[in-house]
Amino acid sequence: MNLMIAAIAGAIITTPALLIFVLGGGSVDDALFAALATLMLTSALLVVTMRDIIRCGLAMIVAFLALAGIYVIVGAPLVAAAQVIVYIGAISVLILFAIMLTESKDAPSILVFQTQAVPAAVASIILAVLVTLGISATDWGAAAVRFRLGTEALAQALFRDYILPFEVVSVLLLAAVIGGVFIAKRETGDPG
Amino acid sequence: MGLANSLDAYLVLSGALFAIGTFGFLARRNAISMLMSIELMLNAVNLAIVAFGSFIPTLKADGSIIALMVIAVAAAEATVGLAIIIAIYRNRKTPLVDEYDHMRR
Amino acid sequence: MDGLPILTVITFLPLAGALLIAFLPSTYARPVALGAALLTWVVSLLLVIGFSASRGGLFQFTEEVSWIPVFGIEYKLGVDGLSLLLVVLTTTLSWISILASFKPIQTRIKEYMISFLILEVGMIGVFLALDTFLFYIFWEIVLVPMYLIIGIWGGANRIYATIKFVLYTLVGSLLMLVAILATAFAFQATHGGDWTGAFDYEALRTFAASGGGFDPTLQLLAFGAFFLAFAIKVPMFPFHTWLPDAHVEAPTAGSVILAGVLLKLGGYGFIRYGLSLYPDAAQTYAPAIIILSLIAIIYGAIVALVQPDLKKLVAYSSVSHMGFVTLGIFIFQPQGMDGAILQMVNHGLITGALFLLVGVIYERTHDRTIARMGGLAARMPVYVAIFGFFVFASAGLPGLSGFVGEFLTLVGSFAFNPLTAAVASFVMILGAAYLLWMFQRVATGELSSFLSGLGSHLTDISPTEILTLAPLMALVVAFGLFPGILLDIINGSVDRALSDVNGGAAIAIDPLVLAIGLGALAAVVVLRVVTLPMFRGRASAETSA
Amino acid sequence: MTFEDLVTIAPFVAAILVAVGVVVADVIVPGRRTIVLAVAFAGLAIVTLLTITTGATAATAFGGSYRVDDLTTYLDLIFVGTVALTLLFAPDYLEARRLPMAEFAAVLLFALTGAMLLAASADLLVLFIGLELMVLPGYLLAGYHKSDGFSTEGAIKYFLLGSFSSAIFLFGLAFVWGLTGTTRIAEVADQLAAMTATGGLSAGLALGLAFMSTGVAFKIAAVPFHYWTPDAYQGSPTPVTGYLSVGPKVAAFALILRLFVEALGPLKLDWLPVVVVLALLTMTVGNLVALTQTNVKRMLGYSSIAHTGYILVGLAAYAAGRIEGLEGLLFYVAAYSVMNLGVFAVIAALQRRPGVTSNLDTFAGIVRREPALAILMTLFLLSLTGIPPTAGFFAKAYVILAAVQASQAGNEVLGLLAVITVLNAAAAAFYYLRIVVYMFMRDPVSDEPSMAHGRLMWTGLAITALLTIAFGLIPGPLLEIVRAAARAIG
Amino acid sequence: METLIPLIAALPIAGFLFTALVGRRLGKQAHIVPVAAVGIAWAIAMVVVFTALTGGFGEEGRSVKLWDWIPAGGFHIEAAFFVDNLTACLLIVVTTIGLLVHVYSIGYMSHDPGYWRFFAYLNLFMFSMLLLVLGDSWLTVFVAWELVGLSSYLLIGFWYRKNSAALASKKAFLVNRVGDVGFALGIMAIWVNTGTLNIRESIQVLTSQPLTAFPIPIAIVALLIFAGAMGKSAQFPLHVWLPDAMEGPTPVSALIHAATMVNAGVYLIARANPIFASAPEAMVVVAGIGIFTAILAASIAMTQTDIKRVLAYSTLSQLGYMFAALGVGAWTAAIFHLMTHGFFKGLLFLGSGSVIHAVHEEQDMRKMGGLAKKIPHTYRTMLIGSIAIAGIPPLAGFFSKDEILGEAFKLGFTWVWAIGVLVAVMTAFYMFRLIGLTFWGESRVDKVVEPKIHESPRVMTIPLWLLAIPSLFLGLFLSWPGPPLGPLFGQEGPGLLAGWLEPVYKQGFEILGRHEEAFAIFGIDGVLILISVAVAVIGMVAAWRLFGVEIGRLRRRGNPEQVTALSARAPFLYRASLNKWWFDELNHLMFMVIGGRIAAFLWWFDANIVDGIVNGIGTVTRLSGGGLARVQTGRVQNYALGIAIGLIVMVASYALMTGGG
Repeated sequence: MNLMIAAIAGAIITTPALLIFVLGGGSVDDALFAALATLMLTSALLVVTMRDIIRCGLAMIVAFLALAGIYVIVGAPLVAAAQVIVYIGAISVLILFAIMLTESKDAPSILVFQTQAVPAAVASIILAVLVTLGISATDWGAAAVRFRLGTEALAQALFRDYILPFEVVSVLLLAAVIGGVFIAKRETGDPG
Repeated sequence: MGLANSLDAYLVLSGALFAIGTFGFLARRNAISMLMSIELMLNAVNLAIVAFGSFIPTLKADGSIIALMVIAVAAAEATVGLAIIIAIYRNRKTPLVDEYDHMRR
Repeated sequence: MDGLPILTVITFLPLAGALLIAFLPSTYARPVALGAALLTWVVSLLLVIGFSASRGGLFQFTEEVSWIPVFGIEYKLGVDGLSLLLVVLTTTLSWISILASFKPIQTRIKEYMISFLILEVGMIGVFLALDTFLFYIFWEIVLVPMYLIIGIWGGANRIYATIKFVLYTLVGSLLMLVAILATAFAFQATHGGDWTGAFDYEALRTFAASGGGFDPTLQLLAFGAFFLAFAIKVPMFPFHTWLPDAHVEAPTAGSVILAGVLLKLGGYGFIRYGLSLYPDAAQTYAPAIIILSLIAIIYGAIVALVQPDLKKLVAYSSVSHMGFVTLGIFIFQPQGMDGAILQMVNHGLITGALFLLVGVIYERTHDRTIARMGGLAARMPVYVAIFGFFVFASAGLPGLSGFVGEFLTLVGSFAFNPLTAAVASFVMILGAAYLLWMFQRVATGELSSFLSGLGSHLTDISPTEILTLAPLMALVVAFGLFPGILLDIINGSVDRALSDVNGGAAIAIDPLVLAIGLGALAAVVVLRVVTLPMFRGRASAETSA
Repeated sequence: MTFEDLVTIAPFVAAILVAVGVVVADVIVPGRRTIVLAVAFAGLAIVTLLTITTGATAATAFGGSYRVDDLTTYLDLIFVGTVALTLLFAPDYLEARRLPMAEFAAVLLFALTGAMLLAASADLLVLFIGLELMVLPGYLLAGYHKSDGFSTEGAIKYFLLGSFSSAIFLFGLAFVWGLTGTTRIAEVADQLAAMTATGGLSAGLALGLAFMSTGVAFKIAAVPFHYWTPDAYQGSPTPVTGYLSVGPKVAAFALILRLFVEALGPLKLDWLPVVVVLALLTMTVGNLVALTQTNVKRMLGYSSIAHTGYILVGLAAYAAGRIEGLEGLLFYVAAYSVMNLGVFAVIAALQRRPGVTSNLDTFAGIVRREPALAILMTLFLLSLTGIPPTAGFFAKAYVILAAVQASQAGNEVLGLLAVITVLNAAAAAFYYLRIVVYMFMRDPVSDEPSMAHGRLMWTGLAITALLTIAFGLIPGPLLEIVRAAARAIG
Repeated sequence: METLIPLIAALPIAGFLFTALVGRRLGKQAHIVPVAAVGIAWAIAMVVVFTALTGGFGEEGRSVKLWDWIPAGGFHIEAAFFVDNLTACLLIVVTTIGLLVHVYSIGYMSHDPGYWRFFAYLNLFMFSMLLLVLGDSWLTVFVAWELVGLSSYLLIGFWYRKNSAALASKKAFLVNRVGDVGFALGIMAIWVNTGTLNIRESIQVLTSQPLTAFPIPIAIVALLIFAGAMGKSAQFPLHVWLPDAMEGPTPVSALIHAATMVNAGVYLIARANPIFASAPEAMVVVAGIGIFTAILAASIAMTQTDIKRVLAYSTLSQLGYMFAALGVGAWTAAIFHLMTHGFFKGLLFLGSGSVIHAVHEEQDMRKMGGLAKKIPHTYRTMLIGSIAIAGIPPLAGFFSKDEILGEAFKLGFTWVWAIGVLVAVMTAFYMFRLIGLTFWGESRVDKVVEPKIHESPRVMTIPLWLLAIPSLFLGLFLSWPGPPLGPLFGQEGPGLLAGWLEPVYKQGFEILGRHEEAFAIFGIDGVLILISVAVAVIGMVAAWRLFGVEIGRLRRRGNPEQVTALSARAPFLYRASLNKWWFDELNHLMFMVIGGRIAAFLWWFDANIVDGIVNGIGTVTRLSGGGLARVQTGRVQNYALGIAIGLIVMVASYALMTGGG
């Protein structure tokens, strides 16, 4: 059953890519990009629309994977790696865990969506349009082609220019953990 | 026709993802879904950043590094968020955020 | 006397007293407070002795300490004839009202005395400050204790009254702050970005006097702001409605200070700042202000006629009397200005006394409704005698101080424009009317059933109460027979203020304008009088005395 | 990373070490709040010392991503003070509710590090991370009373909206990076100057500005991005509310100074109108809504919104070309910090006994029970109203002065803003004085015995009260510092 | 003199202060100090008067400066006294009658609990009145003007428990205030015109310069001063207070409301004669109002039944005469009548007091009658007074009244003369009506009181006789050796009084261009004299016919039926007279009803409009706050949507700034 759905989904997702590749005469990258982009957007939409929150979680993982793929295409393999490790490895698991904890199950849409869902949709579409317009109206002084980045260059930059933020992020995580643990841990005598 | 080579494509994509995230945040009732929507938005931003990194000459490596940092930050945020969600779930026995309206006006 | 900074001493002696009270058990509150006030009073009298009237127009005993150098803001005090009078008035009324609150105030006596002394600090400071910023600070300091005095020790509806009082005053004063800052900056901008003197009253004044002065639009706006602040304090029609509420709710001593000093802050501000800093604007505004004053004079008196509550009646009479002050100031005639200042002092003494007297009745009857009084003369002859004295003083009986100020103002306004004098002098009739009617309903006739019901509680005025009133009586007589004492002191200030507004040479009020102003009021009245239904009930109720 | 770098960031590092130290101390001897506090205060003392010593000389570190100047020092001192005072006020309250001190102190100190980083950042990425490091602990503190529904409710609202706005802010930041191709604030400024010199504001930049303005407006709780404030303030444990109303807000203004004033300085005239409108909305709405509140904490939440509006007036005046505006802003934040901390401290003291609400009638007649607290409360409220001679008055006067100057320099709308400001101040007097009315002029609803308050609490109150008066009475010294700080970036 | 003149005023005020402070404890001895004070004052006054009238002060009089009262820059007022012949004449009246009334009161008030208070007030009044006549500057006069108002207020309301008394005193003060406003404005006008308020200096300036030189037209000045005079001297339409003033004790009526205070107006205008002389139109007004008041009051006096009210209206009418005289320019005659009237009207009032005393505080003449035998002293003195006022020669009234009428006629004011003659008839009539109803016929006194009727003690009757003497001879004395009798006996030159006042009026006469023409006793003047005597007799006889007479052999019973018949024949006139031409009703309508409604409306306006706006602002603010608070739903998503919308707006606005992006 799920396989069926997955297959159908796959078909839907790959079609635009194939179209571009065959008819548009674009490169393989283009096709891949198209495919991954479509996949990402679809699964993202699923994340925000599906009723069963667990499925939402899974869909989110898919979206992140697709995003990781895009990172590879755009030429930031390290980011892609981090994406896979941190998001899929850590965050998503955390979230799924939380879902279990809070017993949020499949629910009727009344429990899923706000009464203001429609205005919300309108607002987000307007936002998207505005952003798109803005982007297309701007000359970013971008290079014609993307350039790949060597790991050592990256390390260079990281430890020369960005050592401070790098260190601070660890502090940030430390703080988050200490506080998070305190808030989340059940005290004796607490309700629940 | 070089989608993969046009910065705008990536940016528009990220914009779209951002919008979807926003919608999720505005429309969903469950705290965790809202958290997920935020994650989507952050990823959208990340995509934009990485894209800039690999198209804007002067940025070079910076893009990726910023992206990494953002991922880390997002992780921290998620930790805190989930902790709080669990805490309030203990008090209110529901994950539906819009029922947390004891304070108003 | 050059050695010690006498002005600072006068200003902060009460504060010292307040601190002392704060640290002593509450049994000491009364004596300490009275002591501090009396001491301040004595020192202020020393000031009078040391003051040289011949240089009354100049500031004397000036003290100057740099305070916020960045903006050239200084702690600068000085006294000229005008402020001298008002300071002494303040110190006098202060100890009198403190003495007067010994018996009435029984709860939280400590807090009461402290706020009263701080109030005195603020009031004296306002009169002595020679730095606009410092002036503003004292101006606001006055607000808080009065707010507490009305709000804590006041009558039933005190909270409404006190909030109204504070908010109303605050609106005005905050705009005044903007004006002060704007003026200072305009000064600084014209002095090559140098802040020194930007808040110094004398520097600003000399600049305003020197060719052109401040930019016209700035003058109009700034004076407007000042006008609002002062007009509310005075209070001028139509900004007066906070006054009756405040008076009715305030404790006796509060009313005394409110009427005696707080209202004078407005008049003082007009003379000291309004005219001197923004002469051209003052000229422009004068006609409007004159018309408002005339309206206030007549209007206040008429409304006072029908007040059922003693305090409200006196409050509205204040509106009428203070109308003379603003009128006298803005006709820019020496006699008018003299009259206005005298009127300020006399109103302080007389109305203060009247409130004390109302307080005396209230102490015994816990009621102020005129309708329930009557025939007091039979039971409280001495009280009625004193009451009558001040009633006539307030009605402007010659030989008592009230007359001189009123008459000088009228003379000035007659010289300025007979029509204004004609209108204003109507108050001689109206004033006598509401005061005598009140007196008749309270003092004469057979003892009212309500009063006779009180039996032995209705004792005649007590020695302490007489002690609070005697000095006022003495001053009222003295200033009535020898107003020269005051006039010699203020002449200098008056001349200077007038020379600042270039003697009112330019100003001339178009009788037409005046007619329109009054006509408007009259029109409204007539309009309603011909169609009476909605208040016929009250009308008959009030007129059947 | 050189030794000089270490010297430059010494205060920051010290702060981190203090935070960690507190945790360690608690691990070694659990549950001993005295030790925790000792460590914390000792550490803060050191931090202060370092700040003053190193702050004397301007310097940059880590390839110009970290910068120390008079502004940094000034803000750091405010942050340290805020945290120290919060630590003074918290113990009574937490102890009464059996909440541990250590985690509280640690989280608070981490927030401090974030704020300090914000103030010192010369790089937009550092700025962002500093921001996060500053706000994340905030969410945790808001929910610190985790067994209390209101606390956690406030926390989650704060958190969700906060991270939402962070995302928005970051998106805007990304655009700026994309356009300028750099993260260093100085370079960004140069780039933008060059760009705007040729053909004004580009669409992308507009997007970026919009997103960043929204994000920042949220952090300073400017209308219409303020919704979280009342709920978060009302829900949080009162000492935390005090901190939240000051720390994050001031830090957010530090962010504004570094980002808008420095990095986006060249676009001043483009964001000026937005600031004016925001200021107008913020103060007016804040005050109007506060008028109707019956819960004091919530009321003061709205009042803090209103104060944001007043501070923005200063910013607007600066954007309109008057450095005094910046000075006014800086003076205001200092004044605002002391008086707001003080006012919430008093409430915290009154709520020492658990279950005491912050409703208005709780305050009825407390002058009988707690005269000292009542008088202190009055002082702080007067300062918030802007009655001289208090810090609040001089601060207000300062921003108004700046606005007036700007208007006389040709930007009339600022003059209008000044007038509206004072009218707002007058309206605000109503609800501040309302509390005084309850404290002094109403009879108490319940006759509880007065409560004992810890020495720390009294110390803190004394300090805040003294500063409140001092800043108003002798603002001279502070003025000098403020001007120096303003000159550092203006 | 520098000390004597101030002493005249100082003694009474000293007496007042003393009595006011300690009188309460003195009980029945309270009168000693006040009476002594006035007595000494009288003596001194006589010295001063003698010196003055014998030219001791020269023509322009003597002024004594005490201190600078109001040194307000250009507005400089001295507290100073001034005595010239006019003042001297007034001093005679005031001090003499004042002293007698004081003495009389010792008896009259002896049973009153407020004994000491009464004498204190009397002294205060004496001081005020003396200050009024002695004042050297317009403002001093004005001060006294108000002070007499005050003391009259206190004395009218002396029996404060009587509501009618309290109301009457208030009415008197307020009506006076109306006039005072005019006077005050007049003073201001004088100052604006001349820059000084010293009476003589200001008049000097006013007369020395062309009328066009003054900003305020001189006629306005004159009329304003006249307004003041109208108030004090109760001229129409400000006459309403005087009858009510009878609520006060009778000695007060005699002193204040007959002999002294009410004459203040006459004195004022005589004092200001050059000003009026320069404003003929104003003088016509004075004459008109004066003579109108005369006939109006006389018409009312004819029907009143309260003995004191009859006298009060008669006073009004006589004052009307004086003003008529002032109006036509017969200033000497005015002062002449002032003096004679002062004495005989004082006498009549004190007499009526004695009567009232006798019949136990009964004032209604219908409850009297036939008292002649029971209280002979009172009867005789009052009869003298009546004949005097009726204008029967050779008593005082005849001379002064005749001079007024004669002058009026000769100066071309025929209409004044005509009305004056008519009034003379009425005067004689109502006076003998009074005598008839009170003393003649059979007694209508309450049977309970009847047996207790007794003559008043000496302390009261002696003053009566002392007043009767001048009522008899003063006229002859003052007019001798001038007209009308002088010429008969071949005497030359002006009468005594005329001689005294000549310097005072010199300027005035010059301006009017008057010259003394010979007195034609066997010409026009004789005719006029005959006429006025005739009309007096007519009135007297008419009264006898209606109300009877019992003088020596002349005996006739009253005829009430005829009275009612007459009143029925002219019902309107009768009712009008009876109801005092409804002036009190008119005033009540104007001031109590309409005025009250205006005031009530303004109060409503104040509470609901002026204050309503203020409170309205507050309410609106509060409500708007409540409305805005609605946004705070407590739902995160709503907040978020708000933020999102804000973001969109933000983007849009920035986009606009880019110029379309």
